[in-house]
Amino acid sequence: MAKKLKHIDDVTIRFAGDSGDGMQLTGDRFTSATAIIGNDLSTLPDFPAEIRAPAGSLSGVSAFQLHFSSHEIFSPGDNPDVLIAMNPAALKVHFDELARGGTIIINTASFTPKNLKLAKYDTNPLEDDTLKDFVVYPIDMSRLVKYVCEDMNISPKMVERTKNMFALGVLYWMFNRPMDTTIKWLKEKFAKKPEIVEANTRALNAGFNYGSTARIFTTNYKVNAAKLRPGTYRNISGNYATSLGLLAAAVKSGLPLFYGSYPITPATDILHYLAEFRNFRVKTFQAEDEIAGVTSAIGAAFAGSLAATGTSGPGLALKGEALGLAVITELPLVIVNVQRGGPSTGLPTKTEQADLFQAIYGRNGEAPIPVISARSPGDCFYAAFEAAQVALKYMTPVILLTDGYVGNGSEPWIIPNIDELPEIKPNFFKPGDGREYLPYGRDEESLSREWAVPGTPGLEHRIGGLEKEDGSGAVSNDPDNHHKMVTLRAQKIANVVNDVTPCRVIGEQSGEVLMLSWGSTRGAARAALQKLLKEGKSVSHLNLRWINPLPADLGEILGRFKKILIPEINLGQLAQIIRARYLIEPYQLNLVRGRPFLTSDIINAVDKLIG
Amino acid sequence: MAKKLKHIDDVTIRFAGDSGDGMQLTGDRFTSATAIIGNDLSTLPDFPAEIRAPAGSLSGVSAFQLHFSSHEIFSPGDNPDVLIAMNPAALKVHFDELARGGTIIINTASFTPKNLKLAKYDTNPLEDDTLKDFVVYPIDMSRLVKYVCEDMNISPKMVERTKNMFALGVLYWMFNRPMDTTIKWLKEKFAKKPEIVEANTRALNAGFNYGSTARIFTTNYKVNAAKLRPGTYRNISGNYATSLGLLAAAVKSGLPLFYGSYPITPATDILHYLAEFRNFRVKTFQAEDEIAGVTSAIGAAFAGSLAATGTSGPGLALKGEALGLAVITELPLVIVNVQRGGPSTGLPTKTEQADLFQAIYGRNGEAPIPVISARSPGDCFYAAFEAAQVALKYMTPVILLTDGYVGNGSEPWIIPNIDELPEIKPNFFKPGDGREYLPYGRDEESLSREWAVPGTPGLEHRIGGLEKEDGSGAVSNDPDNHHKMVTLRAQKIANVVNDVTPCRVIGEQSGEVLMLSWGSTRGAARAALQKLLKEGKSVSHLNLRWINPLPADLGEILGRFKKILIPEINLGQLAQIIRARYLIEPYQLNLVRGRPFLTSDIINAVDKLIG
Amino acid sequence: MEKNIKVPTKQLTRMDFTSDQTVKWCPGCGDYSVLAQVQRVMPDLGIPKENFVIVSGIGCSSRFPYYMNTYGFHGIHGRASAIATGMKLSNPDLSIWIVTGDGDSLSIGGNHFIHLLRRNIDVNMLLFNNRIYGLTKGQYSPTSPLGKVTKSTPMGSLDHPFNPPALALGAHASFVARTIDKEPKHMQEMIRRSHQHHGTSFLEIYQNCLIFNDGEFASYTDKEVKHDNVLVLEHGQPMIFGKNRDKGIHLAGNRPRVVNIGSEGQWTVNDLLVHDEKDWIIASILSHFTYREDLPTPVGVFYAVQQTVYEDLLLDQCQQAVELKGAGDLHELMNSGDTWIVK
Amino acid sequence: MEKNIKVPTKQLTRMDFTSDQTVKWCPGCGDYSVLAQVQRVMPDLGIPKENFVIVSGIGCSSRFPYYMNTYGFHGIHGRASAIATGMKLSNPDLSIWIVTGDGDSLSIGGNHFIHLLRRNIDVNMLLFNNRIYGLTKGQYSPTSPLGKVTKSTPMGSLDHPFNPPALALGAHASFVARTIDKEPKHMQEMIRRSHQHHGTSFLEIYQNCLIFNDGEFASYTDKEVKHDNVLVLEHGQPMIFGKNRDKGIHLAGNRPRVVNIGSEGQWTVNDLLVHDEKDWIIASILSHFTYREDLPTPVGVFYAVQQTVYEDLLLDQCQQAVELKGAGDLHELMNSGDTWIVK
Ligand SMILES: Cc1ncc(C[n+]2csc(CCOP(=O)(O)OP(=O)(O)O)c2C)c(N)n1
Ligand SMILES: Cc1ncc(C[n+]2csc(CCOP(=O)(O)OP(=O)(O)O)c2C)c(N)n1
Ligand code: SF4
Ligand code: SF4
Ligand SMILES: [Mg+2]
Ligand SMILES: [Mg+2]
Repeated sequence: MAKKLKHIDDVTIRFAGDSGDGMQLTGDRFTSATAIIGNDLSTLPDFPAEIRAPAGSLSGVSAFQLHFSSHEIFSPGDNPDVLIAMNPAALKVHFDELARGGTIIINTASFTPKNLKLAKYDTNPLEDDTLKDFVVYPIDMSRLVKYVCEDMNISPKMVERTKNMFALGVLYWMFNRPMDTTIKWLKEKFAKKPEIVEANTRALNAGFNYGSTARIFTTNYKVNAAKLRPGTYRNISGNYATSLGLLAAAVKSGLPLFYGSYPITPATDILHYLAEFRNFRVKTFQAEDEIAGVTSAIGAAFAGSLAATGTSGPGLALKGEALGLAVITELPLVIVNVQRGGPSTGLPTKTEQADLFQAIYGRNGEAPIPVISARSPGDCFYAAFEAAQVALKYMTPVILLTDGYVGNGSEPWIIPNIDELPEIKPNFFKPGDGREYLPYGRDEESLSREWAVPGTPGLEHRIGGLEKEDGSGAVSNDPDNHHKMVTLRAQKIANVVNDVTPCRVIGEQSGEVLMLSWGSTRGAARAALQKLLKEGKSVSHLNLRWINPLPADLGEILGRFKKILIPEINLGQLAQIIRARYLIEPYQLNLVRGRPFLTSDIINAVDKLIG
Repeated sequence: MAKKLKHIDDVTIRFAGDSGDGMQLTGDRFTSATAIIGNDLSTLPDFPAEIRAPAGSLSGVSAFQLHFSSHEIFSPGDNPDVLIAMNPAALKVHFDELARGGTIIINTASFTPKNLKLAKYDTNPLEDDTLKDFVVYPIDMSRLVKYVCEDMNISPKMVERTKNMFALGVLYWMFNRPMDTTIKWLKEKFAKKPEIVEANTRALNAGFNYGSTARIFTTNYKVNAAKLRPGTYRNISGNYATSLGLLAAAVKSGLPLFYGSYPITPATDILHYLAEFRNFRVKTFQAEDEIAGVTSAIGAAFAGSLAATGTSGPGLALKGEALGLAVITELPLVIVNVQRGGPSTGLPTKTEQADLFQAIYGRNGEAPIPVISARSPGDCFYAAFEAAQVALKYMTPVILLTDGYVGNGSEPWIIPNIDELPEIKPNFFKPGDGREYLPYGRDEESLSREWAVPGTPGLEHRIGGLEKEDGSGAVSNDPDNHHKMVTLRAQKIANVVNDVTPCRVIGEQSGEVLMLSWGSTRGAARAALQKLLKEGKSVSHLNLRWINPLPADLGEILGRFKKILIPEINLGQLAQIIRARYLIEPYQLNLVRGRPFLTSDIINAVDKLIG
Repeated sequence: MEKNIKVPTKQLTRMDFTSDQTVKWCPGCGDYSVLAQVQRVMPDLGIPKENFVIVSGIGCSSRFPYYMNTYGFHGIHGRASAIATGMKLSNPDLSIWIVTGDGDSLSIGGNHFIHLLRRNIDVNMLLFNNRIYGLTKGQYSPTSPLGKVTKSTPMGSLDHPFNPPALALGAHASFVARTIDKEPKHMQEMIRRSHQHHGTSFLEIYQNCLIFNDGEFASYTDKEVKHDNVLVLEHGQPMIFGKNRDKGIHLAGNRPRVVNIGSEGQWTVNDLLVHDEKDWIIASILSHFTYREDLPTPVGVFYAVQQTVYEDLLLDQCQQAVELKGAGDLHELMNSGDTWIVK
Repeated sequence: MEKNIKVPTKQLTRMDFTSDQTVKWCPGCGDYSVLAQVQRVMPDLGIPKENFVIVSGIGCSSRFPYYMNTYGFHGIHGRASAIATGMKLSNPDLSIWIVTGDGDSLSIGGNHFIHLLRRNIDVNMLLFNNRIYGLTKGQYSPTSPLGKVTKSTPMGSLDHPFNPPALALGAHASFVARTIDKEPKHMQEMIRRSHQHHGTSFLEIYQNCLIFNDGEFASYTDKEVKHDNVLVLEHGQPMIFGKNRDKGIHLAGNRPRVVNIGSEGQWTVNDLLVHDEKDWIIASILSHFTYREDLPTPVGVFYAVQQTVYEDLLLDQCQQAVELKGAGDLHELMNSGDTWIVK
């Protein structure tokens, strides 16, 4: 039977299986192959808080969603068109969100009575009419991989483990993806274990061949390359982009990079990545706790490094006191906070945007800190770079807010040309023409103080956490000096507005509804915009990058729209800030479910506003 | 020469001297004697951050201001009428604030060339015309005390130390205060050192006699008792009142009191006071740090205590992460934060109101906590009691904000009748009628969960920092459950509004200007109101007690005034909250000088508004 | 102030201590064994079930309380000791068990760890030492040996590991012991001893993390070699080990070394160091065996002495205060000092 | 990766290290002596002034940096060790001196303290132990003896004190020493030794707080009695002390005791323990003399051994990485992995 090849524009697939089934890896490989074809794409990994919850259990399901397209896309997609369910629990957990009429590829071997029971299925969904509205491909993957590896001398457990490669092969056939990068990757990854390379490659090929020969499959699909901006691309995750952004800022400022951090989900990968950059003389320091993470970074900043620390919400809470020290000593420092579900330990592997208040306000006394957010995985690079620029120019800590979704998610990314990135000039004191060094002397325009680094003869000075005299930096209890210093520090941070790019409104520049998002919610909002504009609705979109200070033109822009809608994965933190600043009443959309907004969530909210 | 006795209404005196001169003690004694006479009074201790800065230096000056009156007063007074300057540095530091024409009592013995130089006086102010606009009483106190102790067998150093008692004696004569309480106090305090009692008593009497006989003094003053509310009074400091308030709540709820804390200025005294209550079975625990302070209290709360922890700004910053745990485990806990100058170590011995943001927002995730503030030293008792009431009723941490001024300052206080204080019923699970214990089952109205304490058979359960299922409290990753729980927790805290007393506006109930203050700024604002009303201005005053949640009627009240003025010792934290909540534009008065507002600061600001 | 001694009203069983929650550790994780032994020992301790509290921090190991059908508190990272302190001071009748990991109690929680020990609060600590951060997926921990290659140390770790018993002894611990996940009987004995000790009991448990650090303790658990690598401590007994019980520890000056006490050798049992649980120096010497190639790893009770217990003294103070000042009377307290009446 | 060895261009003097700030400790405070000795020793260490950094936490003692005309950083409470760690890793050429108090480094800062020691970062720590919280006006500290009556413990403290050298040794310290504020010469020697040690040098300084804890160390400083109460340690020398140098330390089994080596006694110098700075066991035994009535208090170098130093290994890794992968090339790194070109 000849198979049909159909051109389609846009697909969302979700791999789901047990924690041990290798779904994250499978997703990663499909992403790579898809990126190389030139589709635009966006991913959403989703794994349990447990390392390996009980096999077959609902809480042990690990999933990876991937949205790819022949046009520009912004979000990992709402309802998958294709679900790969490696076991009953995976089917149970993800079934509800599958697009009606969608495709389900199932590993039937795992649909044993025991697994069905663990997944709380009373009857086997393969045998009742649960799946009747879907296109279902039941495949006994375990048997098939056993078959292709029959003649190999490897353990049955090992063979069983290759079934994710089989599934991947099927998908490669189904969506016409090249297999070579995956095979190359297998070879590199398991260089020392050729039998693993062999088994997995066989499974992968078997899956592909199964697709092309098995009678059940009648059609496969082609998704053309998207018309993306020209350039050299790579696929990049947010946490890796953050790491590169910090490194680039170090290179561009000529400073050594120091990163002091304590592991915490979902920020730990930044530590892992930076630890690989020893040949850039990057010094990573796995500290004993978050407090040592940030205070070691403060010490490194004093000693002349581009210093950074990274964490997630509970860790940022622990760093609050030390951030006050960075504020009053006016040292450059980048604090990356990869937000996760709270409060407290909360939902450690899930995403959220609820640390905005903490970033802006979470310290004793008047301790203003600039806060910037990243809107997508690739954007983490630029946001980190910009955070470092501001930190070094204004001599201040800067908080970069990303989140679990952006940090773990990935997208194709044009590799920037290093030479085109701006040089960064640290605000070092330049001796000469008899200028005396005043530790708290200030640049008239920016109000930044000058940096003098231990080891430099003649610039010996002392700073610390006590209030200090304007100019000299000597400890001072003078009431009026204190008021002056509190005001100066606030003004300095307000001045950062001069380095904040003006707002960019997508869509009409005035009108009915403006969606005002920040950080990673940009993806769902832009996707919603696309659809809404197609429907001819009067909607525009603005995504905030800097939240402290807010861009100078924001107030004027907000005034041009009748209604402002602020979607946030919290209970309205940006909304509160906007209300206070502009005395307007925005509409809020707050869904705190540990995951990014669906495009439809936002569309529905806008539809309600437009009526 | 016969001396005149003059009746006056209102006096502010300031004792100032070297850190070693015993000024705090002298002030305390004068306060006691004044309280017993029945004057209304208000005090403001002011000491350096150093234990004992170099003798004679400007930074080593320690001062104590006391305002007393025959009518009701609210603040420690702006410009002292009388300054006691024990050395040149004390004169130098405090001279500027003295009311023109005021009185200066000086210990001339300390006006040596060395001390003059340390105080940065080029010429001796006693000899030039520096003091020409003042009534000056130069007294060689050191010589006089030496004279009266001549026949005693004590060291010259000890004798010299009694000069503060001499000064106190002069003041007692000048303002007609009784000496017996002071003599009694000396006897108790130095019970084991009769020679010290003797020397100090002699010095005190000598001062008094000097006043009554020395030719330089022509007049003394009488300040009649104020018409205060009837009752039994004592003089009380804020930190002591806080301690009593917590103890009273423990007694009234039948719970043992646990207080876990790490020393920090200006909160440490609460630990000291509570440690004296062992006979109430109060358990104080000096923890290794602030984190252990709060987490030990959380453990004690789980185990069934009325648990509290106390600190100041930098310590609150360290407790942020643990407070999130208290929020999600929904355990009752009182956190006292005695605010001081920030950011960072800042001005540790000075007062400020800049931890409001931190109290409301300083945690990861959506972690709402009720915040109450105390308006005066005596009010700390009621605020602490109320904080405990709300904590126990709603099963929530509650933050009580006081500050260095209120904590160390004192005022006469009607001792409440214990029997009239409300009983507190902890929200314990009551077994029986077959009700099953659901750790996260909720009271329908308050949304409070029920408390079950280890040691109770049959109610074994597990809680912790991970998100939990509504009702059962089992760990849950369910997206919709998370949204629900985040919302429930927010709603529960919003419900506290039902226990927040309606606002009390002093002055007209509507009109031109409303001064909206919070916490300790109430004193200066009320004092300003008094004067402004006398001048016939249309001004009213409202002091906020609860800031989270805000009282239900606040919005409506704000709407009744043309202009709202918010004076705060920060850069506008309450103002920001009011803006966000009510979308109005208040006027701000922000002076961050490490000290309470002067009445005149507020009067000037109001005058400007009224034009 | 007397404590309330309650005893169970019925014989408890392992099932009484098993909660309804599915255990979510990786299959084969060493944590399972600890759970099983605790559930086996607790019913026999003579303590009513409602008086047990399990308190933990954050980490794989710290999920423990959910699996025990007792009162339980899953704290925040590193703070279990401080939480337990507040609980015990608040209610000294409780039998409190801290469950923690090497990261939880020796990295972020190091300060509470040493302070708990020096205060000697009567709680029990089970430290699951897998020499790795499990829950965050495999970074080196403060007990990982120098040079450990992990995700955060791709070229090897740079710092000397803590030696938990040595650190505990340095912090004035009154009870220090070690056991191994794969030795259920020994573990049960150690759990029982921990319970019996009045004061803070510190029990280190070598625990295999088979996902991120498999085999770290293989030489102490593999049947083939373990007897040659593990020294089982017994109070009052000479330190003998080896498959054929033919090796022992001899102290030459201050230097411990292994000697053969085989029939024809120069050494006999009399040359061996005799273990004394009450001897701080011996315990210190033993604590330094860890990470050394030439010496066996001791398990058992290193040290156990009676020292004053914080909450005992606290209760005493309360009692004394009552005797001295009378039971607290709030009315009296509030009306003390200088008071005056306005009519 | 080589460090930059710079030497001063001129002979430095004490004045070079004196800042223009008025010293604000209480008159008579032991802190003055430490300041004086540091200012005396530093000029002779062969290090250019600009390479010194003094890092402190919060406390009376932690005001130290303001009085030194070097680079200085007055940190937050308890974090000096962590701040210093970042500085040293960032610039290993610096000579970093941590100044801290018993509260600062053993109470709130205890965790950073033990981790600094185990990492063995080449910085020097001067711990001013006055067994009290000075700056907050007199609460008991983790080194105050049991039963200490202070403002926060009106009926006496309830917890066993830390023994700083014992804790340091338990945390894998490579250099542990003690001196006394009133012994300027000895202190200078100890400061010099701290400097010479490669790795973390931990120097405990008994310091009298005459306002809140006057006389705590009187028996070690009063001329009359000090020789009978202080044991001055010297490497390779028998442990002799006493006004007439007639007492010594004898080790009976594992138990140290004082013996008389007077002319007619049963003991001679040959029976005495000989100090060996490299012997961990001896150092441990010595660390336990503290707080004991029957043994003298040791001062001097308890322990000094060479161990790998964290930042040395870090620099090595950087060097190795460059050798292995080539000096980092950002363009190359960014363009590595799977890339594709869109035209
Ligand atoms: C404040 C904070 N920082 C970091 C983390 C992340 N974290 C969770 S568990 C853990 C370490 C776990 O190691 P260990 O205590 O050894 O437990 P194991 O998982 O190995 O049993 C870390 C770093 C956290 N939850 N909270
Ligand atoms: C986070 C924080 N907690 C508490 C304090 C208050 N505090 C300042 S110094 C100090 C203890 C000082 O004791 P120590 O370190 O022994 O120094 P000393 O004053 O005795 O030299 C405390 C508790 C603080 N500044 N910051
Ligand atoms: S990751 Fe390791 S420690 Fe954690 S559950 Fe799995 S095997 Fe156990
Ligand atoms: S309080 Fe004590 S430690 Fe602090 S400066 Fe005064 S004497 Fe020194
Ligand atoms: Mg571990
Ligand atoms: Mg101290």
